[in-house]
Amino acid sequence: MQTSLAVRLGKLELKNPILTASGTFGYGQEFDEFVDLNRLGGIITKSVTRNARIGNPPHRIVEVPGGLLNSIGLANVGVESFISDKMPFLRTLQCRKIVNIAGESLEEFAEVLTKLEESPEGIDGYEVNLSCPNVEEGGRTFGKDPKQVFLITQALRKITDRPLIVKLTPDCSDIGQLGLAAQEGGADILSAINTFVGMAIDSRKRKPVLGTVTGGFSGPALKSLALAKVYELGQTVSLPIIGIGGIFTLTDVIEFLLAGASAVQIGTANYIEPRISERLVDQLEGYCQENSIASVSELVGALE
Amino acid sequence: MQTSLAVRLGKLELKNPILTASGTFGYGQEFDEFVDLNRLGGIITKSVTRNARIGNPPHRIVEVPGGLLNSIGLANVGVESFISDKMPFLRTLQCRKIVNIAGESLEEFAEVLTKLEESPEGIDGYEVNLSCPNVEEGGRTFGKDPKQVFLITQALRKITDRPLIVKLTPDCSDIGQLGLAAQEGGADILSAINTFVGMAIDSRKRKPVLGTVTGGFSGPALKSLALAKVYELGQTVSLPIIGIGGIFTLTDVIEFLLAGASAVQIGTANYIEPRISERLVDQLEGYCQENSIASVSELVGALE
Amino acid sequence: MREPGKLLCEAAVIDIKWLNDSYYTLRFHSPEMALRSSPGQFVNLKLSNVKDLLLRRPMSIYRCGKKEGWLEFLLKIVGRGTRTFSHVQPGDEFGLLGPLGRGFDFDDVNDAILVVGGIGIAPLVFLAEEMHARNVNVRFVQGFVSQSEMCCAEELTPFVEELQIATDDGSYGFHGDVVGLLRELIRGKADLTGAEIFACGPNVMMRSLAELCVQENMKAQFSVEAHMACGFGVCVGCPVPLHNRSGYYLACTDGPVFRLGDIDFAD
Amino acid sequence: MREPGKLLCEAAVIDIKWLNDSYYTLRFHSPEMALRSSPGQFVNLKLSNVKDLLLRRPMSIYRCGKKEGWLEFLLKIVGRGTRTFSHVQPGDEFGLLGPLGRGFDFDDVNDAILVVGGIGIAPLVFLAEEMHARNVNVRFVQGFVSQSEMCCAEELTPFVEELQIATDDGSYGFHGDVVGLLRELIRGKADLTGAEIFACGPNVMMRSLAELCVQENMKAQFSVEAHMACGFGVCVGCPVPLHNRSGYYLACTDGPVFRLGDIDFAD
Ligand SMILES: Cc1cc2nc3c(=O)[nH]c(=O)nc-3n(C[C@H](O)[C@H](O)[C@H](O)COP(=O)(O)OP(=O)(O)OC[C@H]3O[C@@H](n4cnc5c(N)ncnc54)[C@H](O)[C@@H]3O)c2cc1C
Ligand SMILES: Cc1cc2nc3c(=O)[nH]c(=O)nc-3n(C[C@H](O)[C@H](O)[C@H](O)COP(=O)(O)OP(=O)(O)OC[C@H]3O[C@@H](n4cnc5c(N)ncnc54)[C@H](O)[C@@H]3O)c2cc1C
Ligand SMILES: Cc1cc2nc3c(=O)[nH]c(=O)nc-3n(C[C@H](O)[C@H](O)[C@H](O)COP(=O)(O)O)c2cc1C
Ligand SMILES: Cc1cc2nc3c(=O)[nH]c(=O)nc-3n(C[C@H](O)[C@H](O)[C@H](O)COP(=O)(O)O)c2cc1C
Ligand code: FES
Ligand code: FES
Repeated sequence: MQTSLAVRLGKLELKNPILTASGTFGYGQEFDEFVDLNRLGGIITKSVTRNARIGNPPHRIVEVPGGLLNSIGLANVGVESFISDKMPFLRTLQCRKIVNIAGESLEEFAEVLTKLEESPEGIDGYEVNLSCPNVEEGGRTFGKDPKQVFLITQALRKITDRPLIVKLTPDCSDIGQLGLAAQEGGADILSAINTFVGMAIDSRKRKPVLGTVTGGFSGPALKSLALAKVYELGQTVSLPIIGIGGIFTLTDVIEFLLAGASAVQIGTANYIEPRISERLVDQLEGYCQENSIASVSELVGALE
Repeated sequence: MQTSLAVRLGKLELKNPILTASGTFGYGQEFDEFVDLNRLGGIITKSVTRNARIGNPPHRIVEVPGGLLNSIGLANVGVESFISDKMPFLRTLQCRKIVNIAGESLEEFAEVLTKLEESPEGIDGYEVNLSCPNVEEGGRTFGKDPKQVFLITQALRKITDRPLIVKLTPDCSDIGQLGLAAQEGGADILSAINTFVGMAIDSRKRKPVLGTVTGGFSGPALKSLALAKVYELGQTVSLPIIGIGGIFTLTDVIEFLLAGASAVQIGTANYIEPRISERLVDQLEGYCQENSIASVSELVGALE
Repeated sequence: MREPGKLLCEAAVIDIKWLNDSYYTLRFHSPEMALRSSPGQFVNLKLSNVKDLLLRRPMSIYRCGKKEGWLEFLLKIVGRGTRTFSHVQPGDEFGLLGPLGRGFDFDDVNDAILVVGGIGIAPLVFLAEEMHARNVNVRFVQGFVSQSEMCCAEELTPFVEELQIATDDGSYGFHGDVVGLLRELIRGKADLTGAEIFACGPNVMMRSLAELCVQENMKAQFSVEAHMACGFGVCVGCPVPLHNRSGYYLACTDGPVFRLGDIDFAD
Repeated sequence: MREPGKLLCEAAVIDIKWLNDSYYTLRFHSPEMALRSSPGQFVNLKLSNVKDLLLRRPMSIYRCGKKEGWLEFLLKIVGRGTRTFSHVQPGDEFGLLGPLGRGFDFDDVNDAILVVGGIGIAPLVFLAEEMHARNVNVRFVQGFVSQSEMCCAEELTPFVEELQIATDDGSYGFHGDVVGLLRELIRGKADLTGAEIFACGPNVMMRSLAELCVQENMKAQFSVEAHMACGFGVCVGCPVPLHNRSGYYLACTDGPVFRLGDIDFAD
């Protein structure tokens, strides 16, 4: 039977609900040899900041039970190089290109967004990283405070008419309040979740493994925590939600849709199975056909 | 060489830092056939409430990547049966017996504690469960609010002179603030952490697996998240800390000590390896001997 | 029933056999555990050195060679654990915790009808054997989805008076479900309605069986399943609703075998 | 060096051999990967169907049968992954992603001294073989903790002019570390100080080797390690400090081989 994988998240239409998560898919080009990028619902870029950032000292990665910790520190080329060096490739793609932006102050967020808005076509929306656990001054503090979330969203809303996705941190008392703040600030979509703060210790050396002591936890064990956050958001806000956290299989994707996500992002899994995003598109299509689901959007929030 | 496993947490002295976590060790007696209970640093009982509670509807348990979710709902016999039926056995033990108390209101906490204080000897301290994620009215809301944490701790402090441990929830924006509130309220010790909220979905039935939709995540993957919380608390408060979360091995124990915990609690691991608590005491002793550590307390907070 | 204490030990697989595409048996050398086991009890299994299965998996005791010192389980592949367990080789070590729970009570039973659906057969083969040894009259009624799932007839024949089989798709024996078959069998037979029912199977089968027993005024015992974390009464994670829904039994220590009328199967 | 594109594929283990208590080799059938590989590159390995190892493990290409179509890795058991990998059987499938990274550059080299410590030998056996095939003069200096760790002498002899061994405990060859041995060897020999160094080993060895090369004014290339998540430049997780610490290279795409002076070994 015919089935449609298309989903609509407010003003953002996706040909299917499979996106790739910021920081795990580079600027797209790195996966060009593994994946037919045009088959994806969309690509979310590595976080872009005002200036290039060299990132945190080593180690930045360590595997821990159930996932991994990272402490990249938003290492990236900066918005100008992004526009000149990375956008040309992205512009050749037919899938949605979402630029993830980050900063250490409201001004930095606004400046990055303004620069991107001035650049030629090729951007289908923005994701605002209000939740990076690895940058002390920035995301970490803003992202947990509903008032800050509201103010930043409001400021950015004034700068762009393109779809504005606010990415929320799970390290908070009440993700519903953060979601409401973003909604009131004018966000079109929420994405949840970024990583939880975690820590690994080398007991022989008696030292933290990561150069920054703590880092962000991602991977398989994040799934059940993320599902709870997505579900809670769905009970609180009216905006569409993009679910993120520990997605590795088709079943994981369907669970997030059922929990209330209109689309999902694949993160850590891309490192281990570089072809996984495209494979999940195929599998989701097969699943809908086998189960006579005319439109994948029927699954969204379809928990009994 | 001679080594001492004894640790002192304010007024609570333990012959070794291995405790068993509330809800995972029953009232001690259930493990009598597996473990020489007197070898443990201490036992923390299942949470005790004013009245008996039948608990949540099934399912209450589901395995998820990296751990398990539970939604027990504080099922327990109630404080009076606890005193008449469970205390007599506990009283026969030489290890520390810590009673974990829970409630849906400040009054309930206070009443439970008062009843316990009136009972004959045999209690070495209390752990206040301000963090149960499975009881809507109770712990869930209090536990996240520093003001409530302060008020409850203060009220309970007036009722008892015995060591008062406040158990903190990780589902918060800033565990340091919660710890400070408990410290100001008069707590002797902090324990961290209880479970994170998680959710599992049966994608075939399109239903949440747990009867209460969400539950508490515990098990191996909790470790790195818990280490970060213990470390953060250690940077903020001056009270001794008991570390909890995903401890299965000697290395896990040592990591928590290094991160700043003066003692640890073994939780989920007891279900799978009922002898693990005693085995960890043995292994810790062997480790200290091999590494010429005169007192295990040298390890506490000994991160470079 | 009797609880002579549980064991926590390691034991090596001595045999693995496939009964059909998804059912297989694992046999362990574990003399002490075998001696202590009675029908309806279960053992909590853990594959040693496998880290990605966290909880032990509860498995009913399927057969038990008390003299020879072995214990056998019948598993059906349904998920991660039962799949991983199916890849083991003779010699591989498991952790065993058991025997756990309260089994079937047949001290005063003369006539028994054992009713099973699918993998529910696991605990009832041991029961049939022990009943036979104590001169109980055993009739056995099995239900399967289809002929390809059928198993255990050979193991059962020495112990049972009568063995009847239903398949949902009619590919073998009675066409329909096992409760339908039972209904046919006992219709108007006073000697049979005087028998006691011992059953294990999916919840929907147990519910309709319970209704039949109430109608026919037959006594019955059911072995039920619940999600478990510990298996020995500590986690309080395995509630089985009381008949009046005023509270819960624990499947692992009050059960897994319950009497008709004590518990509620609804939903 | 050259990057003719990476492959993502499955390959079966065709041989596993133990060289000592903790070193073993895994050989895979993977003709296409073998063809594309050059010395100093690595492959990211994942044991298919094993869920409790999350990340792929980077392993240098140890030997490579381009004609026969095999690829071999030399592993040392240090943690969960290398232990789990050591239990595989011929026929078991791995996921391979590679060849990754930039290898050694010896296009204009006539005389080379290869210096390794412990498991650092892994990438340099392939290098010795390829250098020999291109008529480079190869001297090989190995350091081990003790005689019991020694390995690969047999594999190396066809390709090297000279093979010298140091052990930390003096149980074989030169008593001391490998850099000490190298210092002895080159002392006053102008032909040797004209050679280029190619090295892999623990950080402390690399640091002291780097100092020696600066003193003696020798060129050198180092294969370094870093914690990696992806291995192909995406996670930005594998920083290697620039010589002046003003920023970082990525070990996986800028390296793992770097030239003396480009990076900083301090800490
Ligand atoms: C007392 C008792 C006796 C049993 N005897 C047998 C037997 O003899 N043979 C047999 O094949 N099976 C038996 N089971 C069922 C068996 O334990 C489950 O099939 C098994 O735990 C599921 O394991 P899995 O890893 O294959 O599936 P999972 O991947 O863990 O889950 C698959 C399904 O199993 C169920 N499940 C999930 N978590 C649990 C849990 N914690 N406890 C129980 N079920 C769960 C769910 O319905 C889920 O859909 C018994 C269960 C109980 C409680
Ligand atoms: C380019 C490259 C080439 C390598 N070549 C070889 C080789 O040929 N033979 C060989 O035996 N080893 C090689 N290694 C090292 C090998 O990848 C590590 O030993 C392995 O990842 C550790 O795996 P484990 O699961 O056994 O240990 P783990 O239990 O994961 O960790 C043990 C130790 O490994 C290190 N480690 C932890 N996480 C990582 C990570 N993400 N990446 C790298 N190291 C980590 C830490 O120092 C830790 O103490 C290479 C590493 C790199 C980066
Ligand atoms: C190495 C790494 C780098 C990341 N970098 C970013 C980033 O730059 N911006 C961002 O918003 N999220 C970043 N994330 C978070 C992911 O986008 C995602 O929210 C998180 O990893 C959870 O999903 P997962 O469990 O599928 O990986 C990063 C995650 C990892 C593992
Ligand atoms: C089934 C179950 C029941 C629990 N019941 C309680 C409880 O009654 N009171 C309490 O304070 N904590 C309770 N906990 C939380 C544990 O004490 C512990 O904080 C948590 O499980 C994390 O540790 P772990 O990862 O070692 O299990 C329970 C945990 C589980 C898994
Ligand atoms: S399984 Fe833990 S109480 Fe029954
Ligand atoms: S390992 Fe991911 S960028 Fe190097």
